Amino acid sequence: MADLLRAAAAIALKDLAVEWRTKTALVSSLAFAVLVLAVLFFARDPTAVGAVDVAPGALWVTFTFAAMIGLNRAFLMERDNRALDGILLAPIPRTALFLGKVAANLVFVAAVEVVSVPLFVLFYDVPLWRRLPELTLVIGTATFAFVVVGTLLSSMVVRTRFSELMLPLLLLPFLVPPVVGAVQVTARVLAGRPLSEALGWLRLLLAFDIVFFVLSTILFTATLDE
Amino acid sequence: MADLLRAAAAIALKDLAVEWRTKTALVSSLAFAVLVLAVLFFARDPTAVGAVDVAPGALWVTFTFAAMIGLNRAFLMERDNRALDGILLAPIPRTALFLGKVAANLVFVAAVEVVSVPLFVLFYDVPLWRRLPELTLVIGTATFAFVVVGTLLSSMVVRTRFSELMLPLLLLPFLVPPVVGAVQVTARVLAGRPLSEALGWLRLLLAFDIVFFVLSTILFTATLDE
Amino acid sequence: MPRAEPVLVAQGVSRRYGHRRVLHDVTLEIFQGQVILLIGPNGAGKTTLLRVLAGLLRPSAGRVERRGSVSMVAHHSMLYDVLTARENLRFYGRLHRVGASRAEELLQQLGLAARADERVAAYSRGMTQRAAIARALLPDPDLLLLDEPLTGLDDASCRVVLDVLSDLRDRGRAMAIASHQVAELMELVTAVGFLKDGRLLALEPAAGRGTDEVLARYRSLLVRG
Amino acid sequence: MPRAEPVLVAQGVSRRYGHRRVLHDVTLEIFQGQVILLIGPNGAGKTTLLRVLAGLLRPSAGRVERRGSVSMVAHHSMLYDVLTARENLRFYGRLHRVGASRAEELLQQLGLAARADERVAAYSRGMTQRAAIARALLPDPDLLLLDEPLTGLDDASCRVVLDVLSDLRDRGRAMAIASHQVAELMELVTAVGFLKDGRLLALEPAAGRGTDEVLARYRSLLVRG
Amino acid sequence: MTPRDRALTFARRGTLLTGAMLVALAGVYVRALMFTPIERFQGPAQKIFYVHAPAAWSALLAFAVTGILSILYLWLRDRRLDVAAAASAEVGVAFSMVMLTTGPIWGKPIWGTWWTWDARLTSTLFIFLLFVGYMVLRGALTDPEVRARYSAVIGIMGLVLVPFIHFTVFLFRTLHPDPVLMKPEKPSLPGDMLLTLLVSFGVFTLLYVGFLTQRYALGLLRELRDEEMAHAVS
Ligand code: HEM
Ligand SMILES: Nc1ncnc2c1ncn2[C@@H]1O[C@H](COP(=O)(O)OP(=O)(O)OP(=O)(O)O)[C@@H](O)[C@H]1O
Ligand SMILES: Nc1ncnc2c1ncn2[C@@H]1O[C@H](COP(=O)(O)OP(=O)(O)OP(=O)(O)O)[C@@H](O)[C@H]1O
Ligand SMILES: [Mg+2]
Ligand SMILES: [Mg+2]
Repeated sequence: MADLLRAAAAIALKDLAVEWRTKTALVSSLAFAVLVLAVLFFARDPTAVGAVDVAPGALWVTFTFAAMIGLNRAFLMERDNRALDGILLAPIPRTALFLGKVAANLVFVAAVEVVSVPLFVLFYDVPLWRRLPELTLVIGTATFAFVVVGTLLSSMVVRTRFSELMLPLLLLPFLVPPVVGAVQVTARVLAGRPLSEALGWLRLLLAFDIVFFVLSTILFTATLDE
Repeated sequence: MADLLRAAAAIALKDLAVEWRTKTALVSSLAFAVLVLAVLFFARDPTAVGAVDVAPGALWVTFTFAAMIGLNRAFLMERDNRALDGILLAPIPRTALFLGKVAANLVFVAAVEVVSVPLFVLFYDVPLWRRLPELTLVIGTATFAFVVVGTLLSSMVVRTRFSELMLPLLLLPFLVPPVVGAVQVTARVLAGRPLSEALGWLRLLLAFDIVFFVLSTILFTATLDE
Repeated sequence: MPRAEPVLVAQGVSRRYGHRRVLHDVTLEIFQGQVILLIGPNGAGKTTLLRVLAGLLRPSAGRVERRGSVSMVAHHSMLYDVLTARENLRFYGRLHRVGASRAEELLQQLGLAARADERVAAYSRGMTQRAAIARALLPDPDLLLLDEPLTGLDDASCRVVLDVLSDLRDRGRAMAIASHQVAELMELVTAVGFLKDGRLLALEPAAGRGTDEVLARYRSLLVRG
Repeated sequence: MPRAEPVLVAQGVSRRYGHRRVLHDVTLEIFQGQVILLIGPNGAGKTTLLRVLAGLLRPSAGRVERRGSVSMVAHHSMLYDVLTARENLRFYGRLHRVGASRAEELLQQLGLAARADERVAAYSRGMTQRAAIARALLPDPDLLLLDEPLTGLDDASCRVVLDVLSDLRDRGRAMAIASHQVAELMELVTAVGFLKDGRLLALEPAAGRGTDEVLARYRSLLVRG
Repeated sequence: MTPRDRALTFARRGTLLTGAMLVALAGVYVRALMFTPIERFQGPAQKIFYVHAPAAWSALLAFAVTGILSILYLWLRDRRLDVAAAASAEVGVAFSMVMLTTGPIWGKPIWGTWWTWDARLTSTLFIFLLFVGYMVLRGALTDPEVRARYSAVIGIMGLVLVPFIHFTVFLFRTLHPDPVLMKPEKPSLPGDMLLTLLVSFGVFTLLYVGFLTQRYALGLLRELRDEEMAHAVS
């Protein structure tokens, strides 16, 4: 167990090191968030739609985009010089690789989310602060959901010849439920309605998290050899 | 001139052949398009806003982000085995490379758009068909605008880590005029108003197309040799 | 040389890519202190065989049994371009549970110490190859698989690598090397395997045979087999 | 050999990467029918020099003048993995305005005809290298730059490539070859350039010198220079 | 006089000018707070105006300069032009930050909101982000020669983009005050407010020059250090 976690940590840290090498990840994801928020704001007919109405959509498009990028990155990095072979040859449980990747991806997506939420408040001035706990809950669960699934799938296909072809295809059916759920909840929360209204969606999200985390962790080991 | 076009055509065809083999970018762009459409659709609070009002925005956000996922493809494929060197060594004007890439990207983005428009109708059931010619005009001009700029920027960005994150960062500011313009026109068109109402916006789009096509073509040669 | 234990046993290994059969019922054992040189024309299946032996590729038929730690130098460096050589070795060191001192030692041995803090992307081909070899040596494996290990190395580095490897051999480690540079490697090897069209035509002791002899044998097998 | 015209003239070429100076005031001319072998330790600057001569890398100082068509075989294949060898050659053929027959001819010569309709990604290393060489030969260039051209080639292919190249030479084409495999190439070369730390220590005719002689000279230069 | 000395004198002058201007700025504020009447409708909040507008102006000026230097670089391929362009961009980003913070601080009491998507605000925001991208790209490229060319391209593209963005968002409704200075008729500000503003504009412009020179000198010194190391290495 300790070994497992140690190896996972090593991999996660390496991933983050690779990202930070350019020391630009955060800046760009920050600016990126602003831009998405702004573009979405203008991509609306002002006479018809108020800013607050597009807010949840803007938030989640940003997050999904960031996540997509993060996921591609995570395993492409391993493919460059077939570094993945090096990891597979190492005497570590393959679960460690999975956990490491999930951790790194979570950090990556979280970074984007953390920077974009305040901007979001600034630009749309929606009453976020009062509902912050609820929002954190939603964002957390949803993000976890698609990072876990995404990591599994991207690892599953990274070795096969059609990897890039399959990844998004597979990703799609798994991503839509959590994202849609999250969007629904966010919309309700921002509309100032009680969380209880969105309880159904929340349950879905949580169930999704648990089921797929367990499932992925088990399935992962089966995915890697060609 | 004939040589220029012949070379450009050769490059464009090669690009499309490569893309057709893997369908990588195409599929991921489409997947993302579906995702964004879904997010934006469920994001809106149905009691507050009608589907038709958010439709134009949704359409264009979908187009731009889906396209962005794919635009890096054009030069990533040249980077893989440094195929770009092979092209640079060939006795062809360097502009041919740019034109070829632009052409291929246009086809690519067009494909994404052609597929996502029906999806879009499906989600938002807006009366697209009746105004199809006008819409094609708008979509065409706006698409051209961001494909041209996107091609230029991606040729530089592929040199960096994080090209997937860097491209949107640099490209989005350039998307504002075409996208905002396109949304405005689309909104009017969908609202069944005459195109003449949006003449100002159309002019903006055309001006943008011309100016940035010329500028990008000139600047591109400066991005090539190491 | 102590012929004690086989570190690896491969039984009737075959591998297909689509409809092309790349490996054809290959059976071999590798013993401690043994160094097998695999030679064969391009496309014979050397790389594929090594990857199967390493466990990176699943055989379509047959079984491979590894009794001990395995490490590999492949066509690809398995390094992260944007990280420095030192960072790369530290990382793999952590995975293999060896101390940082081991990494330093190898950087020294392979003459990378001076440049160890540069991104691998900035390395020349030969330097990258040396870094890749250092990576593979980290865990001091029982079985070391090398795919054209001398690629891009200058004479000096060749010498260094050969010395390191023969030292490994004398310490009872086993090796399988795929290469076209027979002459350079003869001093090292204890057996030669002749591969063609995915078949292991012969696996013979190299004891006292010279390069020319081996190559002659190789040619005769090619025309016959 | 007609020493008529220089195909390439390089004057005081230097190249820096960040604060590392990789090429140091290199001056050389390459004449028709001349084959220069560039040897030097890893990191000496051979690859960089070739890329500068090809015009793929802009020198930080000095100038390079090319008088004729230039083609190159580099560390990277310059091929599209997902396209077949034939498709790759056809594509480059179009860029160089040579007919499809030329591509077929080269596929034949380099023994790829049988596999020409497979994706390059499915090729073995040696096959890829051959495909890369075929690509470079397409335009029948006045100057051909080769960076470790024999990498991964089996004996037979080596032979083929050497024959093709010496034929080029005899047809008055010029070449510059960077390689560590001096012995194999001596039959081909007309001059040897010794490179160290980015400096061209010497550029001497190979006329009638044997490999050992050249290597001896090389070592002496290394210790001195 | 070696290039190094020249760079050092640059640095010295830059520091002097900057120092002087910071003092002057303090002066401006004393004047703004003590000797300039409180604006009738906006009250004391309006005082921030004397930083905000000039800061915004300097920012836009800085970006314009970057664009022009970029053109010159691609034309003359002189390294120093790249260094200067980068310097100007960084200073511009700094000023933009001042503008983008003072603006909202001002906006909250006046408009009752931190931010509004009006023409001027949005266009400046996007230009600001474009130059953030400019700097990110520079950070991501290792080869100085490539870095120079690429950022020059972005600089020029940015220069051309500005009018487009501005015109675009201009077609949206506007909250932001129209120019009080840059307009045909005579300035619409009471005399001493105008004077304070004018002085402030001058101070900020010189402040920009000061920063620019310093940053430029710094860049030159970096280049020189690389040169020296290059000799040391080989
Ligand atoms: C919220 C962010 C804000 C931004 C990004 C912003 C941006 C700008 C810019 C770009 C200028 C142009 C400077 C020039 O052209 O010389 C400017 C000037 C000015 N701003 Fe703002 N502004 C903001 C908020 C405000 C607010 C809240 C007010 C007051 C209600 C305000 C009042 C002015 C005035 C009076 C000028 C001078 C106009 C001129 O002389 O051209 N700004 N600001
Ligand atoms: N991913 C793949 N898909 C399909 N065929 C493959 C793949 N990899 C290798 N092959 C085929 O398998 C055969 C053996 O390849 P392998 O790389 O093992 O040869 P090799 O002996 O290493 O040759 P070389 O000396 O050139 O390295 C070749 O015909 C090659 O085309
Ligand atoms: N992109 C780069 N960035 C920084 N340094 C580089 C880069 N490319 C090469 N170098 C450095 O330039 C020097 C020469 O590299 P080059 O590849 O030309 O050597 P080489 O003679 O080809 O070596 P080898 O025999 O190993 O191929 C090396 O020290 C290398 O580290
Ligand atoms: Mg091989
Ligand atoms: Mg080299």
